[in-house]
Amino acid sequence: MERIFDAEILSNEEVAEKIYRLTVDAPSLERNARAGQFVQVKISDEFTLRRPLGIASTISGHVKIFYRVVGRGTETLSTKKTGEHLNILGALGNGYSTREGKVLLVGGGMGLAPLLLAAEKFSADVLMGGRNQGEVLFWQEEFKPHADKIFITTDDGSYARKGFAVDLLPDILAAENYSAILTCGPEIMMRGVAKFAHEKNLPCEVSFERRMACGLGACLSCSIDTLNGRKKVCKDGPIFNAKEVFDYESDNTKS
Amino acid sequence: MERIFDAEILSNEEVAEKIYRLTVDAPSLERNARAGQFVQVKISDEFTLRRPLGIASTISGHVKIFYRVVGRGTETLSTKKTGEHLNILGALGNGYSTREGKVLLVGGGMGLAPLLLAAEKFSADVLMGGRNQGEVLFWQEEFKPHADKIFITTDDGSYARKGFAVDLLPDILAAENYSAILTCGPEIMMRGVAKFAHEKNLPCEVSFERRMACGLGACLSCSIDTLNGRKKVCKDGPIFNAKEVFDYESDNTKS
Amino acid sequence: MNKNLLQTELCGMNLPTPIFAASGTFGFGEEFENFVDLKRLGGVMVKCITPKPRRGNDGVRITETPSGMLNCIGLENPGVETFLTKILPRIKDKMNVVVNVSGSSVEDYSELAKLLDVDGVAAIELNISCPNVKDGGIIFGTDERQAAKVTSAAKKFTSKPVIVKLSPNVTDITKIARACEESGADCLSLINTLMGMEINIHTWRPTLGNITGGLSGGAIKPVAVRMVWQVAQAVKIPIIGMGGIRSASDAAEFFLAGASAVAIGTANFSEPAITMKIADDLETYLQSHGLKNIRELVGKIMA
Amino acid sequence: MNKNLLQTELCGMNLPTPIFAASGTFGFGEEFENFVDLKRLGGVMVKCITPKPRRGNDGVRITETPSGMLNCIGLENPGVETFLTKILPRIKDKMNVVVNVSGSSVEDYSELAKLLDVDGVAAIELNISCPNVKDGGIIFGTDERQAAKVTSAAKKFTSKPVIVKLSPNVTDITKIARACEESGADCLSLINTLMGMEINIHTWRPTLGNITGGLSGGAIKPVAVRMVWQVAQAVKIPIIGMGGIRSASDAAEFFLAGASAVAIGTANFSEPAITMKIADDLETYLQSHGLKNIRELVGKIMA
Ligand SMILES: Cc1cc2nc3c(=O)[nH]c(=O)nc-3n(C[C@H](O)[C@H](O)[C@H](O)COP(=O)(O)OP(=O)(O)OC[C@H]3O[C@@H](n4cnc5c(N)ncnc54)[C@H](O)[C@@H]3O)c2cc1C
Ligand SMILES: Cc1cc2nc3c(=O)[nH]c(=O)nc-3n(C[C@H](O)[C@H](O)[C@H](O)COP(=O)(O)OP(=O)(O)OC[C@H]3O[C@@H](n4cnc5c(N)ncnc54)[C@H](O)[C@@H]3O)c2cc1C
Ligand SMILES: Cc1cc2nc3c(=O)[nH]c(=O)nc-3n(C[C@H](O)[C@H](O)[C@H](O)COP(=O)(O)O)c2cc1C
Ligand SMILES: Cc1cc2nc3c(=O)[nH]c(=O)nc-3n(C[C@H](O)[C@H](O)[C@H](O)COP(=O)(O)O)c2cc1C
Ligand code: FES
Ligand code: FES
Repeated sequence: MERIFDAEILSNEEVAEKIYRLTVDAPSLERNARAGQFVQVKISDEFTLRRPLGIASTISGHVKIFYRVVGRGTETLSTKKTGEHLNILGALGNGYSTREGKVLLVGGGMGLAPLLLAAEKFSADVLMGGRNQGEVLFWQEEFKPHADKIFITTDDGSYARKGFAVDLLPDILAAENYSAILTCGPEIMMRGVAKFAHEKNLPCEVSFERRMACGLGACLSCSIDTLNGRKKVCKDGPIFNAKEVFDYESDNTKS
Repeated sequence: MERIFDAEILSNEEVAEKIYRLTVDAPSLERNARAGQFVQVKISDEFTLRRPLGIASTISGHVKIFYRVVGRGTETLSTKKTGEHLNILGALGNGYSTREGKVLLVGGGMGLAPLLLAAEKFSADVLMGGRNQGEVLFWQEEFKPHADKIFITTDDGSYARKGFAVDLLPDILAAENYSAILTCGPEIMMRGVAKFAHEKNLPCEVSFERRMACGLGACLSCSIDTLNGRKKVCKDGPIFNAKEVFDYESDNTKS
Repeated sequence: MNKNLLQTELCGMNLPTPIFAASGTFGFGEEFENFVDLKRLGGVMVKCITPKPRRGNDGVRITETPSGMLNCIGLENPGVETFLTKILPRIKDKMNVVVNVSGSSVEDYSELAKLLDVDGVAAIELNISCPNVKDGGIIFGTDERQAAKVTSAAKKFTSKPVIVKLSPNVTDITKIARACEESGADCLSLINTLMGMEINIHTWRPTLGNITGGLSGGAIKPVAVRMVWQVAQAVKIPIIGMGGIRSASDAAEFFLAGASAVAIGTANFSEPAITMKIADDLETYLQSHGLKNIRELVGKIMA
Repeated sequence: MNKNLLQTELCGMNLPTPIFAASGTFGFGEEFENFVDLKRLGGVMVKCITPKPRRGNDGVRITETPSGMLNCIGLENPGVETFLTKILPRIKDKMNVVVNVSGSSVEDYSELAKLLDVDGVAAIELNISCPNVKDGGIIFGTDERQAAKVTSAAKKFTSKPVIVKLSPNVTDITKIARACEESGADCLSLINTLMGMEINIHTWRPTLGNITGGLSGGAIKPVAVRMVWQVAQAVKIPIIGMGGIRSASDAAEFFLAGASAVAIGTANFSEPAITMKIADDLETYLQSHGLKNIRELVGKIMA
């Protein structure tokens, strides 16, 4: 259930250029959070809105969040120190459906954050893409204890296979049987992943990102079109069945 | 000359209820600041305006400021920690005139701040008034090394003489010869002081307080009427000759 | 503690507190059930309802600005029919429901007033001030004759109190206010958002899908207080004040300026329980001033 | 670094940068000499000058608001005669002097225009939008016929470029803008302050001596950008954009929206050297977008 609470910051460190790992003490999230859910973080009184960030790990009640500094909010967040408190609203959203068997996680960039929690909770392989070596190395470390196989691509080829994550999909899907694909990252990537899943008749869940004000389904900042009508990313999502949001015939996002 | 600079906070501690002593490392102010001048402190980016605060001491370049927490600005200032930096604009305003001989400093409440610097710079006795024991004790300690005699009143009689500072003035002025009276505090107190000075034919300088935006004489937020026309408290003041701003005939402030 | 400090009356409605949730910021109320005792609110102004369903604006719908935000949701809603059949039955016993409505013609407003004249609706709020859709009522809100027409039209078809929500994007808000009063409005609510805009300096495009949007939040509070004060001097009907309220102190300014009740909008986003905190703190404030009821504060500015 | 990135032209004036200091926030320029290279500014709009000296409003004149401030200075100034004899000679070689003027009648504006048609005055800015004094021009700024009259009157008596400064407290700013253009205005500047108010909840009195005041600072930026964009589409004469600019990014929004130059007001108070920083950062921004001159940015919004 969604709650508002103060959580102590256990650490807040830069793990790659402009990418931070924030760890807060939030035991209630360990009990209640599902992979794919997110929290709304209050940066400070100076900001009118909270900032939505995915829950990436909840082991021992130490909740990890990974964020990229992109604007004033995340910039200010990156200056917070161990011992300070952070006001958190969560867990929000629906989360990935629980799956039997092994799932394949496909993530790009910061999209890997919610997939890390999926790796903790499900039996999973992970296919990850990043811009360069710096942006995948720390993810590899994070996923190691939780994922079976880890496949990696970098856009610039500075580490592992050069190319996009989707490029590896055919081979991976040919080699192993998965019960589903869970993906999170740029929409163009997720659409590519969903298409392969569709062809293989595999269930596929995708994670959407929209600007959010309330995070509670009240303000309609985050509405998207789906096959089942208008949906709120914050409340009905952020996880959607790929078929509900991607139109394979026209190759267009519904939203 | 007025400058903008960052100064390291050496300490920021509560010395009485809601009253803080802030010490910053600002050697340039030791060389340049006159008693009665003030600085405009930048609280944080969140605030549209700086906050004007008197310079209370400059010994060894350790500049002391005393402030009372009254609103959001001073509240936020009180949370600043040793080692952080504070952006300062100053020294601003004219300051008390330099005097030969011994002067009498008469201050009430936070008005004692600029008088402390006057005590450091001139030969002086001080007459101080405060609401209660807590609000005068720390001032007594601060003035001890710099003032000759210290006379004290408290509104509630919890320390030294019960009453207002002005009540002691006749006796003090009868007992000693001063070259001038410098006063800072509530306008009603300063008017009382100025009246006695006028009767004794003593030069008297008073310190005015008005809300300020620029602190540089540009915005006219702080204009007052004086015998010599409109004046800006931030630039032409905050120190004025009592005769310029108080009308003894009508017993009214000009402003 | 005197439990009745905040209890008040507005256009015949008995209110536990004079604190409403502003339209568009509180969904249909249920979304805040985990954080707010909905029965303690004066009422919930639900998201704007139009005659037909609307999907709202495309593209980015919100962006943060200094001490505020811009939105261009654009009146997305399921339409009055679905509201009446699916939503109202679910929420009507949980809170005082004030239905915020918007139309593209005078007839739309009378039709909506008529359809909503049903059990479970506490009052109707005519949104004649949405700056985010071309036909969203803003033309009714910026012209006193149009405002008068819409008000009369709605009044004719409903027995419910009619609240008219005024736009701040006008030269003289008191003119519109008086026109609404003369046409039978039971109450005025103000202010809706100020029209604003942001440009993305990297893409050279407007941030918002709708190009312009409505500015709300702390940034607009001084404008809102001024307008409430002006309107309070111009009309006799009660006023629900809103615009940037984030605390009981902010709310107290509106009461002093002449508002009989207040509504909280944008502040619900960062603090979902803020309405309850404002109620608590207002009680403390009233007591510290020796007041027995919030009504003793209304319009008491000494100016 | 290309030194001419920011060099531009406005109504026949050659400007080192398109960055002005806004009237009322920069005194007569001299006050900022220690922090600003005055020659690098497009110009300084000096504090408003009226026919006779004025002492301004009594009581508290400013208060801080969320991301902004209210002021009710009320046009305190020494009058045009003292300005011409004592002040102008002192400042005219130090900066481009734009004289902001305000009057209580159409004749006042023609008289001021005539008196100021002297060496050392680069341009005249007609303040028809001061919300803080009853006779401070606001009635000229909220009615297009009055705005037109004042503009023509001033134009007739001066050879200097005439800039008309518009009020944001109107229903449709483009109407006023077009009226000024048709009456011969060489340039428009916008926005002046939004009318606002604050109430002291302890004393129950308005914070400001004048009850209401003008809202400026970051809070109003979205409204200002919107109005500049609207006016830019409505007129052909150049626009000086202002309202809440605190950084080069903010300034870039105004250029993209259609302003040929910008003015910095409230931001000078917390950062006296901000105009210089904005100039530096704008140069960097232009270079990063491969632009050779600021003019290539003006009005380039893709909307
Ligand atoms: C459900 C969800 C989960 C997310 N999880 C993560 C995560 O785990 N790690 C991570 O790095 N980022 C995540 N994001 C994106 C993150 O919310 C934004 O990067 C962040 O809000 C930017 O804030 P800012 O103040 O730094 O940027 P600014 O650009 O200054 O923000 C201005 C406004 O735009 C919004 N905004 C800006 N970029 C985005 C964006 N990409 N998505 C949504 N809103 C945006 C902000 O919330 C704010 O309201 C997530 C977004 C959503 C919706
Ligand atoms: C020249 C000068 C020297 C000063 N020196 C001292 C000092 O040494 N110690 C000290 O404790 N105080 C001093 N003050 C008063 C101090 O500036 C205010 O208490 C402080 O600005 C309050 O800020 P705030 O944000 O906490 O209060 P708020 O009430 O939230 O401030 C709102 C606005 O009002 C202004 N303001 C509020 N109270 C005052 C006031 N009494 N005088 C001027 N502006 C005010 C603030 O600057 C701000 O712009 C001085 C004032 C002046 C003009
Ligand atoms: C996201 C959002 C959606 C809104 N939708 C509506 C609406 O549908 N109808 C309406 O009358 N006002 C709407 N408003 C305006 C608010 O009800 C309120 O008048 C305004 O935001 C000012 O109050 P605030 O500053 O407390 O938010 C909306 C405001 C926001 C921020
Ligand atoms: C203290 C103060 C005094 C002002 N005085 C004048 C004035 O005399 N004439 C005028 O045209 N505008 C005056 N203005 C308005 C500014 O020039 C500017 O239009 C407005 O503040 C918006 O810009 P900003 O947000 O950058 O301050 C004044 C503004 C402030 C804050
Ligand atoms: S963020 Fe408010 S409805 Fe989704
Ligand atoms: S504070 Fe600006 S003139 Fe004094």
